[in-house]
Amino acid sequence: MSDVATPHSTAGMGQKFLSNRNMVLTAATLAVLVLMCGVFATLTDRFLTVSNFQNVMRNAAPVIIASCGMTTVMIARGLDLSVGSVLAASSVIAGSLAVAGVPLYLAFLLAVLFGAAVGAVNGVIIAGLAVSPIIVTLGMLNIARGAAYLISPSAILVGLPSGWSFLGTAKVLGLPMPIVIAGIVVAVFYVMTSYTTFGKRIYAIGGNEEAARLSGINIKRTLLWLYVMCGMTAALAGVVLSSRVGSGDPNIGVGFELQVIAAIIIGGTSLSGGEGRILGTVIGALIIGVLANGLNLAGVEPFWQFVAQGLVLIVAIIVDRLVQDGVLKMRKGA
Amino acid sequence: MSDVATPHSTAGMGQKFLSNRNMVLTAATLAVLVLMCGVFATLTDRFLTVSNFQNVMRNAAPVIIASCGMTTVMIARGLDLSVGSVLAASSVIAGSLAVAGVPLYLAFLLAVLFGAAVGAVNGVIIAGLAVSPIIVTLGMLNIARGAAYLISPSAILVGLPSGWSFLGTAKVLGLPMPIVIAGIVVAVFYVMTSYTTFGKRIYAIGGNEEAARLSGINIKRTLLWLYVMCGMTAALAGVVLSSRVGSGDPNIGVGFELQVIAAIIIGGTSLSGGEGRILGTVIGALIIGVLANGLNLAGVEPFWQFVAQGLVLIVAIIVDRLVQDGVLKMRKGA
Amino acid sequence: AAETAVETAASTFSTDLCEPIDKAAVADIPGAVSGFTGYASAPGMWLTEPEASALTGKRIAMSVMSLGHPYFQAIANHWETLAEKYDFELRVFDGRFDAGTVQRMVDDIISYAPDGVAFAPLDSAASVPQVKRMLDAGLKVVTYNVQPAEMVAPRVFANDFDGPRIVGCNLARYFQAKFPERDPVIGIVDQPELLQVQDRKNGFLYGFLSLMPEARVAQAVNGGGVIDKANAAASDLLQAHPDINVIFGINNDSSLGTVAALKAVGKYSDEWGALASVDGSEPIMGELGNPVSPLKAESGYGPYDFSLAAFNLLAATIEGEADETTQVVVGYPPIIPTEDGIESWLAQQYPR
Amino acid sequence: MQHSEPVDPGLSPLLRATGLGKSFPGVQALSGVNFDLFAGEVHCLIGENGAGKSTLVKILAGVQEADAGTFEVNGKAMSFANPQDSQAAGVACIFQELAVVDGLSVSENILLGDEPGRFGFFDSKAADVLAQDLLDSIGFSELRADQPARDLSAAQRQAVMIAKALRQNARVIIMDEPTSPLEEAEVRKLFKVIDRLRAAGKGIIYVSHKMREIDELGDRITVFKDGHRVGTVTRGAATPEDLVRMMVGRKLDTLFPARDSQPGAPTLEVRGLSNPHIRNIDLTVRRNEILGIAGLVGSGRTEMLRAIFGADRVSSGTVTVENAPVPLNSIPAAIEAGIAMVPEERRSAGIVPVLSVADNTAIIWDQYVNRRAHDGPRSDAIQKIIEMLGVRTASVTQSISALSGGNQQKVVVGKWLLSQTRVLLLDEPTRGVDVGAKKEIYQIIHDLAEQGLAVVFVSSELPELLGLADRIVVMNGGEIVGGLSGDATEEQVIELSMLHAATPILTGEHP
Ligand SMILES: Nc1ncnc2c1ncn2[C@@H]1O[C@H](COP(=O)(O)OP(=O)(O)OP(=O)(O)O)[C@@H](O)[C@H]1O
Ligand SMILES: Nc1ncnc2c1ncn2[C@@H]1O[C@H](COP(=O)(O)OP(=O)(O)OP(=O)(O)O)[C@@H](O)[C@H]1O
Ligand SMILES: [Mg+2]
Ligand SMILES: [Mg+2]
Repeated sequence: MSDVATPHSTAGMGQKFLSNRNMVLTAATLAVLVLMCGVFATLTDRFLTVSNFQNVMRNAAPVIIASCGMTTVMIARGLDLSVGSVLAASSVIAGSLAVAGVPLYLAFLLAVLFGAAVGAVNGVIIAGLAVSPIIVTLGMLNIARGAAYLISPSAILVGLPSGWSFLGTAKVLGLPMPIVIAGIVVAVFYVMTSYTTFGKRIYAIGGNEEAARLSGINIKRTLLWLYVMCGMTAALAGVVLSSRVGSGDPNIGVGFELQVIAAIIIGGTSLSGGEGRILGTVIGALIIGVLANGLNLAGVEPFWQFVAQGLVLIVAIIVDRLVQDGVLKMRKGA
Repeated sequence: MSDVATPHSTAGMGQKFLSNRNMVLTAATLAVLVLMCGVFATLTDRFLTVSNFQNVMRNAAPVIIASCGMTTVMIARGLDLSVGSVLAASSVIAGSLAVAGVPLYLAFLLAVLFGAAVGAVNGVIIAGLAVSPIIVTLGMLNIARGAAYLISPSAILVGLPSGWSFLGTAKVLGLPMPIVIAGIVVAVFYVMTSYTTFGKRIYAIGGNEEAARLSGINIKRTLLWLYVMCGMTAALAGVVLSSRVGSGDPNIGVGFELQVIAAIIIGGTSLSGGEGRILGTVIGALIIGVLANGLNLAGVEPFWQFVAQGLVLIVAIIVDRLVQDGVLKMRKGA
Repeated sequence: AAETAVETAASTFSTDLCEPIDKAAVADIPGAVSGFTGYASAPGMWLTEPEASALTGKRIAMSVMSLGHPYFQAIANHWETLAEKYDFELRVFDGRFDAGTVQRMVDDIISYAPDGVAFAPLDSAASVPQVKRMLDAGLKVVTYNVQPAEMVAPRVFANDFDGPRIVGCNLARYFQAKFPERDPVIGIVDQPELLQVQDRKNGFLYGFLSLMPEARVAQAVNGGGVIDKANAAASDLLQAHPDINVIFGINNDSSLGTVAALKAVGKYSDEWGALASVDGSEPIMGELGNPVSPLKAESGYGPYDFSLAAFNLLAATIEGEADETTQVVVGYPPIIPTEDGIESWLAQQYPR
Repeated sequence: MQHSEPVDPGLSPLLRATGLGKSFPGVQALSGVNFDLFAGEVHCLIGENGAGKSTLVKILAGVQEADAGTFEVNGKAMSFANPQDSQAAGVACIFQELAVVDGLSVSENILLGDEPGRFGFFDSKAADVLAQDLLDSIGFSELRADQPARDLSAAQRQAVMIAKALRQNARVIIMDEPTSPLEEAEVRKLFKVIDRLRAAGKGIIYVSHKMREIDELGDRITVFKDGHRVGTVTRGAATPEDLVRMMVGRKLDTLFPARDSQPGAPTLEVRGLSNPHIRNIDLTVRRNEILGIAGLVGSGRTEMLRAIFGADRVSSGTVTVENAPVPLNSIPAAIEAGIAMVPEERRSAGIVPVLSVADNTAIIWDQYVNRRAHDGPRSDAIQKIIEMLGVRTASVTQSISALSGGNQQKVVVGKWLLSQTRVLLLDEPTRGVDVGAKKEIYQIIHDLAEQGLAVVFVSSELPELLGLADRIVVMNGGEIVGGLSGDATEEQVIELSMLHAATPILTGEHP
C-alpha cells in the first residue's frame, strides 16, 4: 500500500490535537478562575497578595488531595461519599496513635492505611457485588463517622507531640507544606491518569465498560484499586488538615464530600464517567476555595455569602460551558 | 407467521410480565423493609405499635413527598441537590406570610409556588444550557439556604395563626394529615409515571435522550416541568414539615437531599436514568425512616448508631440485590 | 521584671460586669434576642448533689445537641455518673447538631415513653413546639442549655448575653493593660444562623466596647462552629484585616481554629493581640494558662453545672415541685487564668 | 431437503460445537445447534433477524453462557465464563454493537487490555506505531493512530475493532455484520483483509444479511432459522435463491415491488438549506414518489435528512410541506407538519432500550394526539403495526432491547406509521435487516408511497436504491451534485458519486 502514513509527522499532529482538546477544556475552567480572581482583586486589594495566595492554597489543599483520588473513581463512573468521614476518622486515628506515643510518621502512615482499608471495603462491595456506589459509600460515611467518634468522642488536643503540626504548617522552600503535599499528590495522579496503562484503563471502564470488559480488563480489580486510592487520599487529606488545625477531631469534614464532588465536576469530570482531568479538578478546587476566601475578604455578609456562593457556582458553570463551546467551535471552524 | 404476537392474549400476558418485573423489584425492597422491621420488633416491644407506626410514617412523610418529585427527575437522568434548602426556604416563607396575616392556605400555596419558581430556574438553566445539574442545584442549594436565613434568621414562632399546625397534626379518618398528604402525592406521581404519556416521556428521556429527541419529545420542556415539580414537592414537604413542627425554620433540611437520594436509590432508581419506581422510592424512604427510629428505640448507643446505620444501609442494598437476582433467576427458570 | 501575659490577664481579671463609659458606642449593639436574660437568681441549691432523688428507679431520656462535642460529651458522662449513683435507667439521644434529626428524635423520645426528659434544644424558637409535643404526650420535660423562647417547661439555661459580656469586659481590661498604645480592631469568628450565638457575639461586643468605645469591629466571618471551617474562616479574617488584634470565637472550636490560623501566619504570640472565647473546655484551658498564647479571657460553660441543675430540676418536676415558671440560671462563670483557677474549673466540670 | 455436510478427514476443526442451546424468557434463541469451523475457511452464518446468529457468536466469545451443549477449540473442551477465557483460547470477536471507547485514542483502543510499555507506563509512541501498522495492514492507513476515537465514523470504528482483533493474534475471528456501516470501497478493503486472514490459516465466522457478500466470501454457509441450524452448504452448492429459501422457508419472488403510480404534486420542497455540514440543498419530493439519495460515506446524506427534520440547526433555507412552510430547527414542528425520520443509528438514536416494544412503537402516537393515523385503543393500534411489519417479539410489553437488531428496526419504522406522516425520511432503514424483512420493508415503503407519501430514502446499497427509487439524487461534500432517473445503472451512480469527489459542482435543478 502506497498510502501508508508516515508515522511521525501525523503522530505529532494527533498528539497535539488530543492534548489540545483537553487543554481547551482545562483552559475554559481556568478562564473562570482567572475571571473570578479578577473580580475579587478589584473588590479588595487584600486578595491578590502572596500571603493570600498561600492562604487559599493551604485551605484548598485537603480538597485538592482528596479530590485526586475521587476524580479517578468518578472517571471510572464510580462515586465515594465517604471521603469526609474517612478524613475525620483518619484525623482521630493519627491523633490517638500520636498521643499513645506512636512515632508521628508511623501514626500518619497508619491513618493513611486505614483510609486504604476503608476504600478496599467500599471497592470490594461495589465492584464485587455490582451495587450502587452511592448507597455503599453513604453507609460507609456513617460507619467511618461513627468510628471516628468511638475512637475519640471529641477533639484530641492534649498530649499531641510537638511535631504534630509539621505537615500543616512547616514550609519547604518557602512553600507551605500542605501545598507541597498537594502538589506531589497531583503530580502522581496526573502522571497516572495521563501516561500509564492503568490510567488508560480507568477511562476505558468509565467510557464504555462493556468495551473494557471485552478487552480483557479486570474491571473489578481496577475499581477496587481506585476506591483504595480514593480512601488513601481522603485519609491523607485528613492527616494534613488535622496537622494544620492542630488537633485530631472527629467533627471535621462534614459536607466535605460535596465540596470534593463540586470541585471535580467544575473541573470537567462528568458523573457519567469516561471523561475527566486531574488538572481540571485542581482548578475546580481552587475555584471553590477562592470563592469562599474572596467573599470573606470582600466583606460580604455571611447570609449573603450563601447567595453569592450559589450564584457564582452557577455562573461559573455557565461561563465554563460557553467558553468551551466558543473555543471548540472556533477551532473546528479554523 | 406463527410467532407474531396475537393482539389480545399476549398483550395481557406482556402487561403481566412487565408489571411482574416491577413487582419483583419492588418486592425485593419491601423484603428488606420487612426484615428490618422484624429485627427491631424483636429488639424492643415499643417498635411494633400503632403509635410508633404513625410516628415513623409522619416523620417519613416529608422525605416521601420530596422524593416523589426527585424520583422523576432522576428517572430522566437529572438530579436536584437543592431540595433541602428549598424545604427550609418554603418553611420560612410560609411562616413569614402567615405571621404577616396572609390567610394560611394562601401562605402555604405561595410557599409551594416559590418551590415551583426555584425548580423553574433550575430547569431553565440545566435544560436550556445543558450544564451539569449537580453544580446548578448545588448553587441553588446555597442560594435558597441564604434566602431562608435572610427572610428569617431564626425559627418563626411568634404570631403564627392557630391553624398553622393543621397540615402537620390533624387527622383524617384516623390517619395523621402528613401521611394523607404523602399518600396523595404518591398516588399522583404513581399514576403519572405509570399511566400517562408524560410518564413514558420521562423514561424515554432517561433511557435514550437522542431517541427521545428524534421522536419529537420536547426534552427541554419536559425537564423543565420535572424540575418545577421537584421544587414543588420539596416546598410542599417544607410546608408539611413546618406545620408539624409548629414553626417556620431556616435551619431545617440540612442534608435532606442525601436522605432523599438514598431513599430513591434504595428504591431502585439508578443515577444513570431510565429506570425507577415511585413505590420503590416510598419503601426506600420508609427503610431510612425505620432505621433511625428503630435504632433509637432499641437503645443503641449514639455513636454506635452511626455504625449501625451505615451497616444496615450496606446490608440492605446487598440483600435487595440478592433477592432481586434470586427471584428474577427463579422466574427465568420457570 | 516584666510580668508575663498570663500575669497581666490575672491581675486585670474581674468577675464583675462593666458598664459602658460611652453609651453611644454600644447603642447599636442588639440586645439579647434568644430569650430570657434577666434572671439573676443564683443556682444555689440546684447545684448540690442531693441525698436521694425522685429519679431513682425511673426511665430517663436525656438529649444532647451533639455527642461529638466535648461539652455534651462531658454532660453525658456526668449524667451517667448520676444514673449510677441514684440508680435510674438513662437513655442518651444524640441530636447530631441537625434540626431534622432533633425533630425526629423528639418523636422517638415520645415513642420511647420515658418517665422524664432532659432535653437540649438546638434552637430557642424551634424548640418551643418540640417541648409542647412532648408535654402533650404526657411526658415530664425539663430543658437545659439553649433556652426555649417561651416558658413551656422548667429550664436550666445561661445568660448568653451577659456571660460573654464579662468576657468582653475582661478582654478589654487585659488589652488596655497589655497594649496601652494600641487601638483595638475586632474580628469575630461567628456562626450566624444560631440565635444564642448572636447573643454571645453581641454580649462580648457590648462588654468590650463598654470599656474601649474606640474599638472598631472589622468583620464577622462564618466559622460554622467547627474547627476546620473556623480555621479557614479565621485565616480569611486575618488576611482581610491584617490590623485585627482582637478576636472573639463564639465557642471553643472557633477559637481553636483561630489559634491554628494565627500559627499558620506566624502571629501566634501574646504580642499579636488578644483572643477570647467562651465554653472553657479542656484544650482551651491549656491556651488560657499559656503565657505566649493570645487567648486571655474565657468564661466557662460548665457541663457539670448544667447536668446537676437539670438533674435536680427534673426530679423536682416529676415530684410536682417545679413548673414552667421554674428557671435555673447557670453558666458563664469567668475563669481566672491562674493555675488554680484553671485547675479547679476543670476538676469540677471536666473531671478526668 | 438434504444439504451436504463438510467432510474433511485430514483436519480436525479449529472449533466445534455440539448441541448448543440457549433460551431467554419466552424465546428459545438456540436449540441443538451443531457447528464447526476449520482453519483457513470463512464460514458464513445467515438467517432471519432473531434466528440466533448473534447468540451463537456471543456464546463463542464468552459473553453469554449456553444452557445446553458443548464446544471445543482445537479439540479441547472449553467453557468460557468471560471474554478473557475466550481470548485466551484464541477466539476474537467483532461484535454487532461496536465497542469503542470514545475517550481514548485509536491506538489506545486497539491496544486496550494489552498495552505496550514498561513499569506500567503506557508507551504511546510504540502504541501508535503498532496500531498504525495494523491499520495499514487492513488498508485503513488514513486513520491516524493517535486520533481521538470520539470523532470516528462508524466505518472507522469498525476498522479499529478489526485491528484490535488482529492484535489479539487470534486463530478464530468472528465478525457479526461487520459491513453494515461500511461503504463499497471499505467493504472491498475488508474483504482483502479477510482473504489475507484466510490465507494465513485463520478460521473466520462471518455473519451477514448481504447475499452478495455471502456469495463472494463464504467457503461454507450455515443457515439458521428460529434457533435451529437449517443446514450447511459449501461454496457453489447452492444459489443465493436457494439460501434465501432455506432462511425464509419459502421462495421469495422479486425483492422490489413494481411501481404503478406516477409522482403527483410536490409534497416536500427544500430550498437553499445550509449549515456547517451541508450547503445550499434544493430538493423537491412529490406525492407517491420515492427519492433515493446516493453518496459516499461522509457525503452529508445523514446531515441533510437531520437538517430537514429539524434535528440539526440550519443557518438558512426553507422547508415546505404541501406549500406550508415548516418552522426550521424544531423536530416537533417537523412532525406536526407530517415529516418523519428513521435515523441511521438504531441503537443510539432509534430505540429507547428501557422501554417496551409497545412504548417504543407508540412513542409518536402518545404525543401527537391530533396526528394519530389510527383511532381506537392504543394497544390495538400497536398490535396493528406489530402485525403489519411482522415484528417477532415474545410480547409487546417485552423490553425492546431483547429484540434482534432487525426487529428493533421494524419498530423504529413502524412508530411513524401510527401518525399521519406525509414525508418519510429514511436513513439506511434496512441496515442490519434480514432479507425477508428487507423485502417487507421495501413493500411497506412502496405501499406508503402508493398511498401518497413522499419518501426520501438514503442507502449505501445501490441495488435497493435502484430497485426502489423513482429518482436518485447524488450527494457529495455536503452538496447535491446531480440526479439520475430510477432506471439508472449502478455504474452511473458510482461514477457520479466519485466524479465530484474532488470538485463538487452546484446544481440547482434535478431531473
Ligand atoms: N438478552 C436477551 N434477552 C432476551 N432475549 C434475547 C436476548 N438476546 C437475544 N434474545 C432473543 O434471542 C433471539 C435470537 O437473537 P439473536 O440476536 O441471536 O438474533 P440474530 O440472528 O443475531 O438476529 P439479527 O440478524 O437481527 O442480528 C431473538 O428472538 C432475540 O429476541
Ligand atoms: N461534525 C463532524 N465532525 C467530525 N466528523 C464528522 C462530522 N460530521 C460528519 N462527520 C463525518 O462524516 C461522516 C458521515 O457523515 P454523514 O453521516 O453526513 O454522511 P452520509 O452520507 O450520511 O454517510 P453514511 O450515512 O453512509 O455514513 C461521519 O461518519 C463522520 O465521520
Ligand atoms: Mg445479530
Ligand atoms: Mg449517514
